[in-house]
Amino acid sequence: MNRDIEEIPKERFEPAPPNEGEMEKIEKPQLSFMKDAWLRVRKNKAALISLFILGIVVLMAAIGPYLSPHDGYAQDVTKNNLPPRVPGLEQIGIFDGTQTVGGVETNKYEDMNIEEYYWFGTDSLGRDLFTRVWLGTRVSLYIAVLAAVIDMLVGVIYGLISGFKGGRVDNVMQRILEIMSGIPNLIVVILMLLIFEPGIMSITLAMVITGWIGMARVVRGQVLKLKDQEYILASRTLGANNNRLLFKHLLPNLSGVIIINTMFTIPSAIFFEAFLSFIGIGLQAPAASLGTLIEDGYKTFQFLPHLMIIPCILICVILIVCNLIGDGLRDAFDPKMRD
Amino acid sequence: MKKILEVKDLHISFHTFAGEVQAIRGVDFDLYEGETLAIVGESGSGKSVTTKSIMRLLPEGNSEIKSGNILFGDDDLAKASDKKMQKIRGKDISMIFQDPMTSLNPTMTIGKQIMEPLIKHRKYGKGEAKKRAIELLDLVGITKPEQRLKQYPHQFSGGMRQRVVIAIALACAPKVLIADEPTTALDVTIQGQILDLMKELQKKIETSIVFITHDLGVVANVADRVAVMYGGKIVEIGTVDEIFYNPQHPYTWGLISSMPNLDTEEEELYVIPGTPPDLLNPPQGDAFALRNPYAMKIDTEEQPPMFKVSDTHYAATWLLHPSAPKVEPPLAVKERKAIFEKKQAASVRGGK
Amino acid sequence: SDNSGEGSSENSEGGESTASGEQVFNMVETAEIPTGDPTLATDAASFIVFGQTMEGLYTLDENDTPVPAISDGEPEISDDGLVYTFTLREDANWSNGDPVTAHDFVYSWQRAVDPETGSEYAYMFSDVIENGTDIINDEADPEELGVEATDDYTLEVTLEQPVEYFDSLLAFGTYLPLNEDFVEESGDSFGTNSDNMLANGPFELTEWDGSGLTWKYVRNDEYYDTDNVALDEVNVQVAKDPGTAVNLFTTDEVDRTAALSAEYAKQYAEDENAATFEEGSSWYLKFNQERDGEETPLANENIRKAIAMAYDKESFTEQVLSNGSVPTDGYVPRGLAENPESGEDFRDESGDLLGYDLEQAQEYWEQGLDELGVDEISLDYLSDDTENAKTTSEYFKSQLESNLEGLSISLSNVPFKNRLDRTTSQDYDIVMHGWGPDYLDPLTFLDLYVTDGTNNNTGYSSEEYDQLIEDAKVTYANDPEQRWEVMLEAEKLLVEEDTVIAPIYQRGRLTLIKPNVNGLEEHLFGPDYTLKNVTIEN
Amino acid sequence: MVKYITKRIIYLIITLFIIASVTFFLMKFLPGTPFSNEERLSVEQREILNAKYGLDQPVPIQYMNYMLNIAKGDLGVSFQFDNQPVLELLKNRIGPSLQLGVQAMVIGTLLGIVLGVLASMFQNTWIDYGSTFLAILGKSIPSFVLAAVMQYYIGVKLGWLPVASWDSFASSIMPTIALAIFPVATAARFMRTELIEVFGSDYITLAKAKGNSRMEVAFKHAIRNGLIPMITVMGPMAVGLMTGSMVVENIFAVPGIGEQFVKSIQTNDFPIIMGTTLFFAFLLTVIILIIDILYGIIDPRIRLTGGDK
Amino acid sequence: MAEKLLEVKNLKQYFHVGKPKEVRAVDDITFDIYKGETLGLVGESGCGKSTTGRSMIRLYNATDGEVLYQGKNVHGKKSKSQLKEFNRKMQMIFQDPYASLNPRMKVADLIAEGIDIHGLAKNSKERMEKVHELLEIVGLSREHATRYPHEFSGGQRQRLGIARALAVEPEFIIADEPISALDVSIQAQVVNLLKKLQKERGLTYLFIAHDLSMVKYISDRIGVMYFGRLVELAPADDLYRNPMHPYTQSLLSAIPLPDPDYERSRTRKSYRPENHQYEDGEDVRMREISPGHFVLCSEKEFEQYQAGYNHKK
Ligand SMILES: Nc1ncnc2c1ncn2[C@@H]1O[C@H](COP(=O)(O)OP(=O)(O)OP(=O)(O)O)[C@@H](O)[C@H]1O
Ligand SMILES: Nc1ncnc2c1ncn2[C@@H]1O[C@H](COP(=O)(O)OP(=O)(O)OP(=O)(O)O)[C@@H](O)[C@H]1O
Ligand SMILES: [Mg+2]
Ligand SMILES: [Mg+2]
Repeated sequence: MNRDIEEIPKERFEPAPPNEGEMEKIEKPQLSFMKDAWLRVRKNKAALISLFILGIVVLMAAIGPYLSPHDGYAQDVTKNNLPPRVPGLEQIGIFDGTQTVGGVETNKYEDMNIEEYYWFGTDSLGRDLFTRVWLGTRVSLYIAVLAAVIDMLVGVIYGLISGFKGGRVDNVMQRILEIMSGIPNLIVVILMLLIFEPGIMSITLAMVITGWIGMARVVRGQVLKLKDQEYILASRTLGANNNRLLFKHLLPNLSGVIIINTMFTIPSAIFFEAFLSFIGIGLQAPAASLGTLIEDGYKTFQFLPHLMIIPCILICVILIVCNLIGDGLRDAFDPKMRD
Repeated sequence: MKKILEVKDLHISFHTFAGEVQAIRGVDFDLYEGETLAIVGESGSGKSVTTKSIMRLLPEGNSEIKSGNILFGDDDLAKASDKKMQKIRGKDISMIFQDPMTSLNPTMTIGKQIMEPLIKHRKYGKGEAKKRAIELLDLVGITKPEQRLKQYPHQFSGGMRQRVVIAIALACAPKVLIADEPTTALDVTIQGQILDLMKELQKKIETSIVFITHDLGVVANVADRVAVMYGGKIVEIGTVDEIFYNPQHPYTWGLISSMPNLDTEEEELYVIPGTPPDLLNPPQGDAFALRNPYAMKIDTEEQPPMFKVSDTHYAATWLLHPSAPKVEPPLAVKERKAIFEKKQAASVRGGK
Repeated sequence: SDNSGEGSSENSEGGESTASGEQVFNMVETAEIPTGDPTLATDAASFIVFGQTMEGLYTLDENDTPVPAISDGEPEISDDGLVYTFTLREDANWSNGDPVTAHDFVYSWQRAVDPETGSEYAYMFSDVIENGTDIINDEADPEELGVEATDDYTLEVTLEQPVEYFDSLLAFGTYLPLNEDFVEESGDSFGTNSDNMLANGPFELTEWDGSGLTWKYVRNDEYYDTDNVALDEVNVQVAKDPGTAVNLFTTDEVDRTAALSAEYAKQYAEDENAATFEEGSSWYLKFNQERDGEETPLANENIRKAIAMAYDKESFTEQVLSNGSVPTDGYVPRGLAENPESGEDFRDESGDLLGYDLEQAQEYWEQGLDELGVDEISLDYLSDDTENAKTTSEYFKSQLESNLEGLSISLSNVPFKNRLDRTTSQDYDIVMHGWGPDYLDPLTFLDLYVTDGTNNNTGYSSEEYDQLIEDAKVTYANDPEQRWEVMLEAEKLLVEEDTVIAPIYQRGRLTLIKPNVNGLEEHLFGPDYTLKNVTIEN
Repeated sequence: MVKYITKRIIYLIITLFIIASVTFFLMKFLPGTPFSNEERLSVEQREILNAKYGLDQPVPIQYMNYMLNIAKGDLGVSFQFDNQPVLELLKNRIGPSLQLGVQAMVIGTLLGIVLGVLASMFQNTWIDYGSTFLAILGKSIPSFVLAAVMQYYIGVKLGWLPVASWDSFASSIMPTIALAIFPVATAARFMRTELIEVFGSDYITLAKAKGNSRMEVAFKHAIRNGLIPMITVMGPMAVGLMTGSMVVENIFAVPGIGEQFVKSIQTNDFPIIMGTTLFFAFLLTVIILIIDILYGIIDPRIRLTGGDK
Repeated sequence: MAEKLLEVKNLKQYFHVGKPKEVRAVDDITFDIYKGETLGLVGESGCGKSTTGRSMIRLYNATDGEVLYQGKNVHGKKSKSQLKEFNRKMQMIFQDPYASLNPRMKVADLIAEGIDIHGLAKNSKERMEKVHELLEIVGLSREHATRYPHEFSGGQRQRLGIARALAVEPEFIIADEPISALDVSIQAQVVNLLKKLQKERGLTYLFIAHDLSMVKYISDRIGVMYFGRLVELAPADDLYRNPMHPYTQSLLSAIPLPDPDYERSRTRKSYRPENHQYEDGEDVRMREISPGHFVLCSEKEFEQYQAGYNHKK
């Protein structure tokens, strides 16, 4: 080896060209925080697939009801309680409109000479379940998103003020939170719904009454942590006013937790709406949400399982993907998990 | 002197989101009985990874020892089984970490934590272990050890916690003690006490120490030999005097001259320009080339081998190649070299 | 009485005989027992309990005919029909061994009318027993009630006016006797759990904690006719969810379900274990003509008629309810009363008054709209929030909206009590109303719609109608034939001519019952069923 | 610590006071009276009864009486069950609810912890994915769906367990499972995150450096540290259980408080609604209080410094 | 060096006043800073160095005492414009190069923050020009303006922090351990930059650190703090040659120097506050032992110290 070294030609030992500019150069491509987070989410396959599925669900909630030739509200009791039948699939023996009634397998479509296809079957009033499921999804998503957004607004504002003002203001606001969180939210919601007629708005508002507390807590905690960060101090020494601190510094840095938290609020709001429907204080008929559909279906679950199972699967899918996306976002935003 | 540990051509990579981080790219060194080897180098140069790999404590899952050997006695620790490693850890080799505030289990009494390795490796009974734990606490200078045993870490100050960690590390009188920046988080005064304590204990227990730090002052204080790491490699290794008074590698030069000492009066400090290399895409040639004011063409093309300076002193820089032009090291280094030469002259004369 | 969507429920039996040949019957109920105090009882679940555990002067036989029970044979009735003298049987005992005496009736009845007691069924005495009304209105003392124990076993009852259906009242829960000593001793806790109750009927209630989901009836050995009671024990379990009830039945844990909800009824209609029963309750849409002091569109007769004829009752009962309910074009249910002479059922005789006729309906509708000068009407539709009620409302909304152009219906499904409140305060446009008999006479239905009747709540007021009812009540009190005629006339006026209400169906119920259970008697009124004669075959 | 507890108890009382007041005034807005069919009563009957229930008094006096009664533990009389004091009704129903709640909590938490520990120990292996998936499923499947499906398949189709009854331990199995999935999911997810953090901490590395095996590290060092914060999710879990119990008890015909509460909602039995509300609120605040105190006792960092958190 | 730029008089900064966990982070300290000089502040962790700096720049409201900047009290009530003016004159550089830059802001916006707040640029072009100029001053290139802070190394970030402070053209800069989080090889970049800027712009620094050799290199005078109090204040050379207060001595004896020979002969002194044996009510305050060299001591100690000082000289 030594010999090899000896034989290195002299000219290679000439000084290398100066590289002044190179030294401070940043090799990596430019990445904003959000882009960086997105890259991380993208690496998380579960979250990515979930995002895709959620996209489909949202799309279907928007256009699904128009895909079916049937109207979700039109009743035809002569065609009620039909099992699902899908053209194409029926050939391979699933979704072929057969159903077991009193232990005997029959094909209701054939028995009743029904030509149409009801992809998800019909309910007890003969309404097309396919349409209703997507209408219900729309309502559920709407309630959930609305609740999540209001929660977010209220929670973020409360948390920001509490954490940022600090001192006595924070103290008082914290006491209020502490007391409010001692109130079981379920009960508040139920009481509210006993007073206001259950409708989309009242259900949403009832959920928001206690729903924002979690967000407020998280935001306050983060603000307390952030506001002593040196970059905030730096901005203050530059003479920044509170608005600047809040909107330029705090909020952008809170966006991660806010997004994550909101992402987790959505499934719990969907869940809660379903729960309310299930104990009988949900939406008023004929408005349908996934919750009311499940409740309806539950009553006849044993012999018309499709009425419950289809909305159930949908709700589970939504909840699962929202949770997975939430997880993915948390991993992406949470600096602790970074590597 | 007997070699107790030999690290040979170690390569370690991490698999991350962004790609493969080649954290260690061929590290070689030996550790002798009873000596203190200091490893210095800048952040991210691979000091911790090297030492953790000796204990095989690299995070499971994303780290990989790509090649190389870590010979300890008859074993190659790079390939040893988990069982084997469990026997060695805490008994033959133990470790002290940087942050005393987090390296003790917050929910376990100090006593239990000290007794654990004793019970484990020395097969002590409870009573015996406790007695020994008290002795150990006493040894590391904690007063009222009996009471202290029953307390939890949060009741100790940072300096005391580091003493406890040292007590744990030394419980089984290990052959090798690895200290990864044991004093970086401490105040200078406490750092002094801990350093003194370690030196004193080393004499008593006759253990070899691998001491990681990036504080050259600390190195000067504790080390017998020094390894300088840069970009996942050891770029220079030698006795403490050789490194401090006769450094050969331009990075070592930079390191030494960029620190003012108490007499520095120059208007400007020596600066190593630029930033450390990106180990995701390590440069083809010398990792230091980009920041090296003495860089030659070959530096950007080929990695330099270790050139021997003396029996104990090696450095990986093309500047040591016979064909390389002679360069002027920075002023501070020249001053040091002057001292070194004087010393050598003296020792030669004295030797005669 | 007012029927809630799923108010009446029943249970049956099944019989498993144990090795010792014990007759045990297990069944399901849909609701807890609200009270064990017959005076306070207002709902089916309670009356069912008293049906098994207590007997009054009369009781209902398997044909719903009132027959003497504690009364030893028919009473002596004075010629003016006002004074009844009952001789009580001397072998009747309370389950604590005390004899059942005339004083028990006096005590119970006085207690019921005493306003302090707050019995909601006290009105059953009003206009029936002398001074009943005054006492309830706190204008007379309870002691002044026209009932007297001339000795331990003789009871003399003085009526306010002759009452054709008095015997059926005597079989009603509020007319049951109470053991004064026991009641007074129990104080406020009387009837709040099975320890604070006494039985004088075939069974004793046990293991009821006041709000629990299970209880038991066990044979009452003190009962005078206990030798004819086959069952030793009846286990009752509440399953509010119809699916659960069916599950219990199919796994043989119970021998009888309560009435099945529509979906289940449909599913089990052909089941070999299914048993249907036509209940005595009549269901109809009730139109509010005056809301917040203003006339509603429903004040227009054509609009009312249009709506009343615009829905398909047949497919409703068949496809939506399919629980044995039958469509009806009249108000008074079948099976309630018979022509005193010919024995023809009131319903049959009165005939179809107002049926589904789409063309006719649309004609009326156009006419009504013209008269009102509008092309669109929106109406509130009030109903219970039970499963059946919700489905029903959706059905009616859809039917009415699609059959009558320009009509829009907004639904409000509220709990039973809310519905009552809103009905009472006339805070609705259309309400789905069900009414069950308080006694066996068409009057229990027709009486509702007299001017300012407590349950009128429609703003309907017709002198003619009031007169007909008055005639039936007073004028022809002692002339059953004439009385019958005016009642037929009244129904016609109410439904066909004035269309105050729009008949839909007479409710039926479908239960599942094991084939080895015999002798379960179901009733149109009073307790939904009695178990006294149930036997279980093995 | 004592000061802290006193402070917390004062909050608890304020919370309950607010809840009681709010429910009282809400009730005043709502239709409904102690009489199921008010219109049947004569005016006089009604007046007498109103006087009996104190409903003839001005609202502030009623409010005061109500509050005083609550202080005495008197929650009023049910509308739906004549003459039955609400407290009595709650007492009758508490047993099964408590049994279910405790069973679900204990089983759920233990199982959840096991899953969480496994997932964190075998991070990024199929064990981890499996347990994470289970946890997400548990969080995502509404308990009533699970209950209905179980009742049908396990109870009816397979006949393994009683369909709906409350007389033996066997009858509590399915409701317990239906209730337990929420705590399982919560505990598993929490434990996993917590443990992953713990496993990454220096003291775990030190524990490994002492020569502890994987298992020893996990059981002697990590789990305890992961478990301590676990206590903090018990509160939300308890709330989740309360919610779940309402439907699960209904489906399995368990004579519990949740079942009764749902019925009361459906029948507008306001005294029971109020009583249960107060009771739930009380239970919840007490549970949270106990949890906080427990946290202080279990975590030496808080215990010994008496630090307030 | 005659002009006093800043006077700190009996400054006290307590936290959680009146509560059991009261912290006296800064407890009655007095010193002056002269125009154009660098005053170093050293002491162990938690002794109140940062708090002193932050009180001086109004990040905290002082519990007691005053800070006079060019004779005007910093903590007094101020109008908005006065505040702004003050904020332009005094700036701060922070310790943690990671925490001191908002991760969600682009470098250009970070640096321009002061420009934006004080309206120092007429239009966005001028603003960008200033940003580029500042970047070049701290040795970075204009391409960096569009990057986010997490893409920079520690030393680069610290220079961004300096650029941000410079944007408002301050006269006085508090540097709170600006190099302690940096690698040795990079510290020099920052220190050189600070020195260069001082020379070019006549800046005055309060330089907080616990690395004594660096402090000595950069500072003209050095103050030593111990538990919220200033125990010694002297010209840099004088402090090293004649450390009088036992805490200073122990501190100096503990600093390891990159010189093996020196280290081999090092002996450490430990400091025990109880050794002072102050009596109750004894007047312990800063006393001038020799011109410009102040030590916290009692009358008795004062004499000893003076004796010792002279002796050493
Ligand atoms: N778990 C890991 N995953 C990915 N990369 C890692 C991991 N641990 C270390 N590295 C990389 O390995 C390289 C060497 O790291 P190491 O911790 O050994 O540096 P160091 O010399 O100890 O630095 P410091 O002085 O900051 O402790 C760095 O580039 C680092 O990013
Ligand atoms: N905002 C605050 N609230 C309460 N206590 C504080 C606050 N800031 C600082 N302290 C306390 O004041 C004391 C002095 O803190 P300071 O940060 O000034 O020390 P320092 O000398 O800068 O230490 P270091 O070298 O670690 O930066 C410490 O005990 C610290 O805990
Ligand atoms: Mg390291
Ligand atoms: Mg500081």
